Amino acid sequence: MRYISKRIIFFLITAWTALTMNFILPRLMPGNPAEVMIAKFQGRLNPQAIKALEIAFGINVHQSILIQYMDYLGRMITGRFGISVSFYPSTVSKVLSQAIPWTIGLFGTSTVIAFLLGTILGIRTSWRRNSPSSSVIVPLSLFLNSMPYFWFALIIDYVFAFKLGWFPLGGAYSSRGNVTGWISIGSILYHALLPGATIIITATGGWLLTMRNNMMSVLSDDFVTFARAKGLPDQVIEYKYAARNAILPSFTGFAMALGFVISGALLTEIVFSYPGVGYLLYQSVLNIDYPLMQAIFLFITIAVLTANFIVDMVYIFLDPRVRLGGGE
Amino acid sequence: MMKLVRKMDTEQIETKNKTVVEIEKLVKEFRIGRFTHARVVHAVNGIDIDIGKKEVVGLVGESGSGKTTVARVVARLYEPTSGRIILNGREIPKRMNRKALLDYRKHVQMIFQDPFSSLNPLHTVGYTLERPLKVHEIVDGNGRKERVKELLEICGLAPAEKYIDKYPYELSGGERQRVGIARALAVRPQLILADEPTSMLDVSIRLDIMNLMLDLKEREDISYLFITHDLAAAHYMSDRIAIMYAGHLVEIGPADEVINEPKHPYTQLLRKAAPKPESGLKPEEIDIGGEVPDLTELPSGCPFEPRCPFAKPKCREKLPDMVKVSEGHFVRCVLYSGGELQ
Amino acid sequence: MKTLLRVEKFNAGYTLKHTIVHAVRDVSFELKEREFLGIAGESGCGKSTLAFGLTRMLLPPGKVFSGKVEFDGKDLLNMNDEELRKIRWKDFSIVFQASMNVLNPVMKVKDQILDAITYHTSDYNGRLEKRARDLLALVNVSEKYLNAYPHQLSGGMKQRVVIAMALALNPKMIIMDEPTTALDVVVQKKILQEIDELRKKFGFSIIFITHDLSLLVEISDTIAIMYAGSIVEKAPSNVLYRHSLHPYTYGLMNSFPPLVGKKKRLHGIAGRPPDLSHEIKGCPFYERCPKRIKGVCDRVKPELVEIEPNHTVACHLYDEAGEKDGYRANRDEE
Amino acid sequence: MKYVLVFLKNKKAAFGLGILLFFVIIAIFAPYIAPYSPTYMGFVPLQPPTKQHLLGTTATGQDIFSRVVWGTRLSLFVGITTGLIATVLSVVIGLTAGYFGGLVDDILMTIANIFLVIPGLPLIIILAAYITIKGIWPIIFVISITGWAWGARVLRSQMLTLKNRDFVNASVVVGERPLHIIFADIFPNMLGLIVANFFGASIYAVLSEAGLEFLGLGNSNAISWGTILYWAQNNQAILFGLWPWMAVPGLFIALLGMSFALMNFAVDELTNPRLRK
Repeated sequence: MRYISKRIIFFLITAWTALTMNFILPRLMPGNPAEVMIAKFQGRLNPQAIKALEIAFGINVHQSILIQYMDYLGRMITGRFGISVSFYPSTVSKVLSQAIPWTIGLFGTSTVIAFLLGTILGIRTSWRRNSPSSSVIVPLSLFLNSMPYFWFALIIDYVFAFKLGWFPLGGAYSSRGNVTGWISIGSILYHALLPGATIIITATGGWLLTMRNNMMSVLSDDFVTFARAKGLPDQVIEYKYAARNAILPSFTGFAMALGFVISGALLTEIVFSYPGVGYLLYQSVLNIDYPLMQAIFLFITIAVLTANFIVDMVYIFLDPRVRLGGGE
Repeated sequence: MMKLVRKMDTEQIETKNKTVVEIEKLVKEFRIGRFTHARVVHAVNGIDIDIGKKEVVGLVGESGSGKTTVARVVARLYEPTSGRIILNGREIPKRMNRKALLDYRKHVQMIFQDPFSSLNPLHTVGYTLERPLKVHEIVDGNGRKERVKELLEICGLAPAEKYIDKYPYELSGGERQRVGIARALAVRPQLILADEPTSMLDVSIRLDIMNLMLDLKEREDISYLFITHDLAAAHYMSDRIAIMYAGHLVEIGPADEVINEPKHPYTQLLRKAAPKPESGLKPEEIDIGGEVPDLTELPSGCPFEPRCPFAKPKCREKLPDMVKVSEGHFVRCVLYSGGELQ
Repeated sequence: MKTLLRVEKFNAGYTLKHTIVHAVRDVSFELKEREFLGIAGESGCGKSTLAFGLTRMLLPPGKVFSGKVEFDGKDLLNMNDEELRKIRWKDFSIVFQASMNVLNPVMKVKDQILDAITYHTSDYNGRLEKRARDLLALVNVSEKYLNAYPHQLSGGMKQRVVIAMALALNPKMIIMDEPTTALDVVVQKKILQEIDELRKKFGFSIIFITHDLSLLVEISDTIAIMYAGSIVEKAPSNVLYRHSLHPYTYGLMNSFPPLVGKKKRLHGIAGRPPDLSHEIKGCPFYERCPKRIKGVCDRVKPELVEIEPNHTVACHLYDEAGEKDGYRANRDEE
Repeated sequence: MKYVLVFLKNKKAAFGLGILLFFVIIAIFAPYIAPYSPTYMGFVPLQPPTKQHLLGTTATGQDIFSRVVWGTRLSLFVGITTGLIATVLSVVIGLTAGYFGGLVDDILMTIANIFLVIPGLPLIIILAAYITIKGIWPIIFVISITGWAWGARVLRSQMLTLKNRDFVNASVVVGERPLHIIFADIFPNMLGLIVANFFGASIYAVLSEAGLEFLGLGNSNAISWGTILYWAQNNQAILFGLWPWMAVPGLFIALLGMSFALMNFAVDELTNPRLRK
């Protein structure tokens, strides 16, 4: 089908672009920044590791750029990202794979909650657009949406963890004693609560505003007026007619919004020292660990692309015009 | 100075009935989609129309018949896929440099359907009307202002001072369309392509716009290609009427004849479908199914065959030729090609 | 015939920030059972506001200011929302102007027909599918389109589906707001024929709103002409066509070039209608009227008076203020 | 002029503009508002707010209030400059793609879509980490090239709509040159959207800059709200209970972001009649 093939091609082009950027950027910069990094770690890394880094970043390598590139693509596709300098002698893949579950668990869950919450609130506030609660919610979400996530994280960390002491200041689980089973799950949830709340509270505003705008547009569409003329109950009009159509643009803009939220989530992890990908990125930046940085960037990009692809596929089920072709 | 220009223009075409423009085998195709989904829309499929001096030819058809595309190709908003456009006996090349194109535009102008979108909302009436004078370097400085006033007044927007600094949103639909007409008139063209100029206007002012166009024809020696879906309006305006269906010309002839004795089954259908309270209050019934054919997959025979009550097997074989049924009256239908007609 | 709808002194419009647009002004009329009433008027004359207002479909900033609407013995304007919802579509339905966009793009045609039924009655339970098929058959749409989505239908088919939906619960009245304006002449004609047949078959009343007077003359029983928010003349179609009294109606009738017959020069009506956000003193047509009486028409608003049975007109030429013989006024022209 | 008045009548716009003006005034009069030099390090370090130091002092004994006041200059500058650059990129790319169509359009829009899908901050972080020159311009550059894509897409579709309007066709028939058509006929009709787009890009810029500085990827010796937060975080201001050190610069970022968001929202409301109440 045309739509699916288009999405697949786009997925591949974008993934390839991200890979290629990763390859070109260090080579493009004046005095290949990787050189600085390698010089800095000279003596702390064994010569083999240095050699591997040199190959990865094209320093002192007498291969043509094309061969370097093919070699690089091969390594990336098979997941051989090289050795992490800051976590030497661990491989990048190993370091990364330890961080991924934390991020996906925390971030995935809170994003889904924020999306659902924002969408539902968006529907409700636009349907009752003149009620007092809507007139509070809109400026509030504008504020939340234009606030730096990390700052909000800092504030609630200060208030709820430091001042009130209700929650841990950071980390993902309790390190005291050997907790197992349910207790450890409880501890994980306990630690996840503040960072999760940060993401939910700040991200919800964005989804809410998007959904509200879409709803306002759809509510003035003729088919909604017609549904009223048909004497359908308000709830049916609100959901089956208005919201059902208003949600479609939310899906098409999903990738961008997701990118925005993920950026916020990375910073949130840093504030809470949450051992996920964002915190890892921070550490790799501090330690100028380029191989790790590259791998993280690739991982995030591919993750967003995949999420986006899934959303595109869901969209097929939601919009018959895409599913069946024809129309505009 | 202005009078001189004017005189030279009229000298080029002296005799009445001289042909101003001939459109020959005009074809326009649009390519849509890309790669595996590329398709060709056959919007105009080889039509021939000539328009004489001070003549109004009505081009009638339903949506998708290609009538607007004809106007836009002749107006050089689109390049023709093939076919010839001959202006004052000279063929217009497919590609023109700016000078040639400007020269062409000086002779051929256009009035658009929607007076609400055909005027730039951010430009005043005066600016809109000054532009053609400036672009074509017709008059300079003060003369331009005078000419703009003259144009407004010719088009029934008097006193001109009241209108010259207004923005489109301050004008009614009829007033806007008058500005549109004045803009087309500015360069003193020979031919004006009028693309449904009254269909978006209120009924009570349609006639005045049509009357204005007819008056201007006499006053400024203009020919019109008057495009419409309304048979009655075409009848009111035109000397000759051409009927289009699915990108083909199916009938052309003197207006009274085409209306009162339509030959092509499609023209007959259009006539029946048009409201005409004057002919008694009992409406005529029509009985026809089907829809206008898909322009990306046109039938090879007569395009009207699938819906035609008189369809014969041979209609499907090839596109019928244009046959002469009386002086200046031609029909593209097999009913008239085989001696069935006297 | 029994009166089905009675509208009295109906006023509606739009309250904007700085102005109030008084779009419908003191409109009164009656619709009988089985009657086909055409309401004709030009853009901005308030005809759509009237249709939306009297069915309480106007949304803010639109508002009904005052008046009375009695439909089938029920007071439409003072019903609560739930009561109103229940009779909508069941007792009267509306076919909209922009039928291209009135269908929900993500729902199948069938489901959109059925939800109108199921939220109003359980009469068809068990044979809903059949009901939907029958309805499409009434308007000559193949039943294979039941499972289609709106974007798969042509403009004419969409309009037919909407008409089928309007018939779903056998309403007593259908309001049609420019139902065929966006369609091609041939399709328009065909659909009008179908509407007429259906009306004869089921006996509902129609209020048909359009700017195209020439259409109405052929199809409706009665025609009301609206100008600047008011009804200026109302009469049976043939009477209105042959003996229109109001100078506006007369001008409008002569604004359509006849299709057949000899060509002759006709004239439209110069000028434009008054701004409805201002108060109008006297006759709203005064500025454009060729027969205006200075000192009378610009001072006193003419009331609708019945000149002969079923023929009413609001013009000083025909009432005491004008002191003129109405029928002579037109014959002079002819 | 008339449009400015209409804009100001909108409550959201007026409020947004008010906040922006507030910061502009602080930025301009920073030397008069700030009681001390922002770089002077002689005060007692890590003080909580006092009369002398409204927001307390840093770990190196600097007056936080003075730093926040002076920081306004840089934060505002980066936000507006980046917003402008990104908008210019959006306009050029969006209009080119929309006006020429065809292959040019396909290529430019694929690039825009790629930039939209690749998450912005990680890309900015990578870019900033590779750029070894520290300063304000690399940051402006990096945020600009990641922030143009959305605007380009919106402006392109507006261009497509306007290009097919009959007033453009009328200009063609009159004989206007393409440049005149683009700049005198089409462009003025897009101004509302371009302004909205500028506000949108500025929010993105303000937030991204703060994020980058907070991570220490900018020039941490420069004085901006982001770097103040960076030092606050680095010196564990929270653990010392020095909350104003964090709260105030963050609040300022949020307020500046919100002022752009409000104006963006307002222009949206004014240009899109469907959003009007």
